[in-house]
Amino acid sequence: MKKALIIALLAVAAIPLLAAMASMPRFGSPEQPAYTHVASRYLQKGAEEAGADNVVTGVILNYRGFDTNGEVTVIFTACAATAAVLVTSGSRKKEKPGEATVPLSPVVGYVVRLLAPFIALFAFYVVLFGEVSPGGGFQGGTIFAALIIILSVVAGRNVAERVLPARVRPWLQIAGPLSFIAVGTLGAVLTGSYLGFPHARGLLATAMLMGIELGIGIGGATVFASIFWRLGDEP
Amino acid sequence: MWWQWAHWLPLAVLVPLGFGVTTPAVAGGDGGRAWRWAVLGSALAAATTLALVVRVAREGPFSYAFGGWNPPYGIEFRFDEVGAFAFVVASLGMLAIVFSGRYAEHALDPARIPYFYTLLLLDIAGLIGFSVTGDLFNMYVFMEIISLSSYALVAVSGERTAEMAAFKYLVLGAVSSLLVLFGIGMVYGTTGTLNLADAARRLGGVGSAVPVAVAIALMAAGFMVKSALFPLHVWLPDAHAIAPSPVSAVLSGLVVKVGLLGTFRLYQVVYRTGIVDLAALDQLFLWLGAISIVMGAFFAIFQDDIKMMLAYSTISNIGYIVMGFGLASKFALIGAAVHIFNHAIIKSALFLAAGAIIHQTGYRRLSELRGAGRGMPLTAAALSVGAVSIVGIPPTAGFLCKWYIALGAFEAGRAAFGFALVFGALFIFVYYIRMVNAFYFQEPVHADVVHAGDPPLSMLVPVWVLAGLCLAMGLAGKIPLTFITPAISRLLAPIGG
Amino acid sequence: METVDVRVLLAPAISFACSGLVFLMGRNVFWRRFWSLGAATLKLVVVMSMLPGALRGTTYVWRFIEFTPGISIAFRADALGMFFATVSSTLWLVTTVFAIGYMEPEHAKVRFFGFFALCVSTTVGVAFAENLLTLFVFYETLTICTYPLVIHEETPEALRAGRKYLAYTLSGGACILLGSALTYQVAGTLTLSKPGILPASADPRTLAILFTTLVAGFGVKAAIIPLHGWLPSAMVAPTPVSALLHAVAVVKVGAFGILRVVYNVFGVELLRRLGFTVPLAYLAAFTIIAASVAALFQDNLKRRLAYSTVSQLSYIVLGAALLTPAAACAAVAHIANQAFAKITMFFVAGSIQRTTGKTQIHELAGIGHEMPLTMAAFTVASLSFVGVPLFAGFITKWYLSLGALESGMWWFAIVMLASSLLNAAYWLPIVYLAFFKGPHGRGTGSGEARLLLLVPTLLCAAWVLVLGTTSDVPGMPFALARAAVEFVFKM
Amino acid sequence: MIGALWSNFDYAVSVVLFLIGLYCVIAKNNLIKKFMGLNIMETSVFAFIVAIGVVDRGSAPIMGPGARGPFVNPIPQALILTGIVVAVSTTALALSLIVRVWHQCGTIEADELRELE
Repeated sequence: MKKALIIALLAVAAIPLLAAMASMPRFGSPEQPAYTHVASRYLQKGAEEAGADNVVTGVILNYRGFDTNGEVTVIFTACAATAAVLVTSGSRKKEKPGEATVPLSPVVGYVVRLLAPFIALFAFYVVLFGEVSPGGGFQGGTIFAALIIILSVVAGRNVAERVLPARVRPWLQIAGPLSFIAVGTLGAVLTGSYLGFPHARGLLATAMLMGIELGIGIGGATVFASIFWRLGDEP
Repeated sequence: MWWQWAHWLPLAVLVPLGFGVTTPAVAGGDGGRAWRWAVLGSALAAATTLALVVRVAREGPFSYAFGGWNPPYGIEFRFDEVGAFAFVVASLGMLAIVFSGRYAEHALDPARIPYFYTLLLLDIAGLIGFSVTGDLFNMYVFMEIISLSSYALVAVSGERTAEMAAFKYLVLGAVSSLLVLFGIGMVYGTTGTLNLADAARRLGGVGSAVPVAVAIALMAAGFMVKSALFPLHVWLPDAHAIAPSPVSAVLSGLVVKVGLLGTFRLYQVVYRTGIVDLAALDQLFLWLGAISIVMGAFFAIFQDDIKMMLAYSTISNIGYIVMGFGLASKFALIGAAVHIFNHAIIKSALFLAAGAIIHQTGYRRLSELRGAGRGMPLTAAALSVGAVSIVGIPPTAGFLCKWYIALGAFEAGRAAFGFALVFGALFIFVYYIRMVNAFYFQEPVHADVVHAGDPPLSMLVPVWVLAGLCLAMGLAGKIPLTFITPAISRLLAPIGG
Repeated sequence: METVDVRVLLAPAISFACSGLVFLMGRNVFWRRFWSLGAATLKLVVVMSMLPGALRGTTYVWRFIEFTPGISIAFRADALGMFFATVSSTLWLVTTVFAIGYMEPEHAKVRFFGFFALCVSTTVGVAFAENLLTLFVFYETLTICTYPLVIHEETPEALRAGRKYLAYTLSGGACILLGSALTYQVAGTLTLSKPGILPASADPRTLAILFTTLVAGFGVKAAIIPLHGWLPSAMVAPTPVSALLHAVAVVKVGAFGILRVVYNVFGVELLRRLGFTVPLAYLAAFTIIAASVAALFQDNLKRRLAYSTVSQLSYIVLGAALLTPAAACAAVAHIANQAFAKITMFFVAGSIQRTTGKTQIHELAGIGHEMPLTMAAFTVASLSFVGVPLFAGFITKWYLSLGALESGMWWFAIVMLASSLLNAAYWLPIVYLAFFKGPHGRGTGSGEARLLLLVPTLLCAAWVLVLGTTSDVPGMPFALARAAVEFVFKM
Repeated sequence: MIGALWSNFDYAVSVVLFLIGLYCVIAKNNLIKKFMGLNIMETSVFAFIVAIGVVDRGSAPIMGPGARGPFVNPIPQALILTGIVVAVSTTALALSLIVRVWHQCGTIEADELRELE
């Protein structure tokens, strides 16, 4: 009864939404305003202006770099938020791996150890080549975080934590926002506005982009791994 | 002049953001060091935003283009008079953080304290960013920073009810954010731009008004969940009452205003384009605002928990502001905009004072707190000043809103809503008078309440600064009113004028 | 002639500062009394120092702070305001003396004297308010400041009375707020410095709403029936507070507000044309009679006083509503006439209660032998209420009757006559009871009230006689009332 | 109307998904299922915004030698990258809260929790 009522209400809500969808500019049309207004400039000049062949990366880091600055802050906020919710002074980590799960087959351990360097390498590739191909800091960072999570499941958390030592982890977690603030301030000094990049497509601009990408990657990886670990802590 | 330096605007966000993210790393587990770091950060943020306020008062609105990309190609910060909310945010945030010093030691797990300050600072950074940004999607990003940190701050005390309240808040908050994002997507799809000013220009030329109208409806609905307008308020009372008191002050004074500021920005985009008739929305705001005033007051009467009562009173006050929006006449809008500021001050004063009392006595129910006026005279006096102010007794800050919205109701020819507002305010007095009675005029139940004594200075000073502001902002009401008027005039100026 | 003079600000500010000092240093008996009395005296001096100027026709003004754009919190001592301020500051001094004597065995004296001073500060603020918003600001502040006084006893009954008081007066305040907003909308100004600000061209229906909200708002404190319910309940307060509420501050503020609405917001000419005051006059007449009848049946002395107040206040309202110069004179003068007589009676009631513990009228048999001076004062006040010539009340009745005839509504003169008879019917039996009944020569042995209570009582009673005999002496308060009326009627 | 809706079929699908997610949020009793509903809503909005960026026969907007247009609109992709990160963050926080609720109450069914209060 209750469910039927909810469905009926949602169906009523669907009508205006669908009507709005029907009168949106036609899907896929090259004439739609979303394509002709701001985007057209990005597509025409983006590669030179923003200093990255991948225009999406150019938009993320350069045109709308400040959004990304906010975004890395959001990731860190999630990290601090989970910490504020989960951490207690009495909390201890689960010492043994896979305590509550079935013991892992040795094959899994062997394969993971074999693949780990390649996964790490791939993660760095995705980070550094985000400029010219699909990818970027987040994507690479996530892959790296996945590696750490796999390691802590397979080899135990103590092994995995050695990759991101607890002493520097608070600084690694904020690598994203810090690299943004550093590069943004450098941009302000060089070009007169925060997150400005020198226009010429030179070494400096590329280094700045790389710096941000690396910061995002390291920060993202650390944050995701930390959240994973914290979720597993005993309260 | 010093206030003309262009970089104050990005700094206003980056200072609390930078201090916020570095807090856990700098503190290294030491709560006291985290507190000092956070106080420094918020004080610098307040100083930075002050520069912005000075500039906007002298020169009018100004903007900052990130990365040197002119709008609509890059992200723009635009600081107008309403954006001066950023200054209110920074200064009230600073007071809340100062207040937290002793409070957190007592109420929170030591391991969480650095994260607590981080989240407070990020909340402040998000709020400042939200009030100054000129870009729709950037607005969403800041909204999410605010939301995430607020959800966590509600749960930070680690009590069971707190976590459940936080989850409820999170689900509704996330749904509302998605409604707003959906709306932003539709605006982008129809106009091709995310810049607010550019969108306002281009909305006039869109092919069909239907997506725009639906986008406005979605965004307004999302914002109204964030602002807890009746009947979308269900998350608020628990979340605001259970959170630690400085957090309640920030949530109730500042964070609920996100929806109102968002609505105001929405108005700035669509008001003058004429593509959508906003009369229906105005009508809805009027009625929901009126119902909110009455229902908030009605529920508050039955609360014994002092913070629960304050939380319901927030719903009433949101009702005032939304009703001001709905009246849509010049006086009403000015009154509503000023009340966004004033309510922040008053409600922070109330929550901090209530927090100090709870901190000192350990009781939070009015029936247990009898005699608190004798035990902690200065704190109880501050709470009474706040109560008088929020009810709108002149010449305190809360009165300005009542006066201006009453003027606006007559101006708009809708006297009935003026009556609803003014008599609704009386209803609110019923429960504040219960509080005053309990504090001063009823026989104490617990002897320790009478001997509690006023809290340490780090708590008392913020409380009294805010209580003093409740009085000062009323007496010097001309200052905020004249300050905000240009923004409203621009909003209402005829097209092409 | 207007003069910028800081004294208009000082008058309310002194009591305000005094209340702050009482709160700060009041735990010490000496300092509490020192600041209370010192400020009362100082304020009286300040107000009196403006009196000669005011009698010469000077109006003192002072702009305190611009509250909202275009509307300031400003003070202006015109003749009407000066009259009210003189009355209230004189009475404050005597009431303070009386209160010091009366409150000795009570608790929470710091709070009491602190808020007491605040009340009078706000009353003078109302008197000197230059515009409707300033008036409203002080009107509402007064409501808040009286609350702790009303529930001073902290009994459940007192709390209930306090709630009732707040419910009535704050609703009234809400009405005034709306009325002021509408006034601003219609007239574009809120000043009270002109004889009427509303444009004659305004829509009569709007003006009717405006008149209703404003009069209903002030009518709550002026206790016009059916808005009087709070007043008898508020009798639980200590006697000096009742005296203050009934004679000086609260109710008079309501009556004063109605005078301001009639004379300075609408203006006599506009109201004559619109005819709104006719129903108000009937309501006032009804209140006069009905409240007197109700008073007849009260055995508690303070409750009888309360109903008498309800009745007497409507004299002022009626005087305002008749819209003739003579009636206006009566209305203004009655602010003082009623105040002194009524405060005498409250002092008597308080003295009896403190000295003998008696509160009911039937207990008063023979009290005149115990406390002859006190009861003599009571007799003077009674005769004034009855309207015997040479007593203050006669002046009011005389001019009010003149006004009724002037306006062609002679039946209101009959109301005056009936009211006199009723007053006689409920006051004189008490006098008779006190002096001619009861145990001769053998009472409770309480003797006369102590000097701190007796002296203020006698002073007030004496002043009732002075007011009643000197209405034509230049330089006396009545001259101010005349000046006020001349301004209002543009004579 | 129907014809227009058909040509904007992709948008319509995201509306339907959005409402399905909303249904889960409202009707489901288990906190995790509620949250999964929220994730469905998030995905639908992301799908909607990404769909705005689609251009007929467009390719990825990566310039460089040999790249040929038309390219799809890069802005929605950039926005949604941010959106996804926000969604992940919200999910992380929600899961932490659910974990805590589980530890403290021993259940994550909304009705049982309501009884506990």
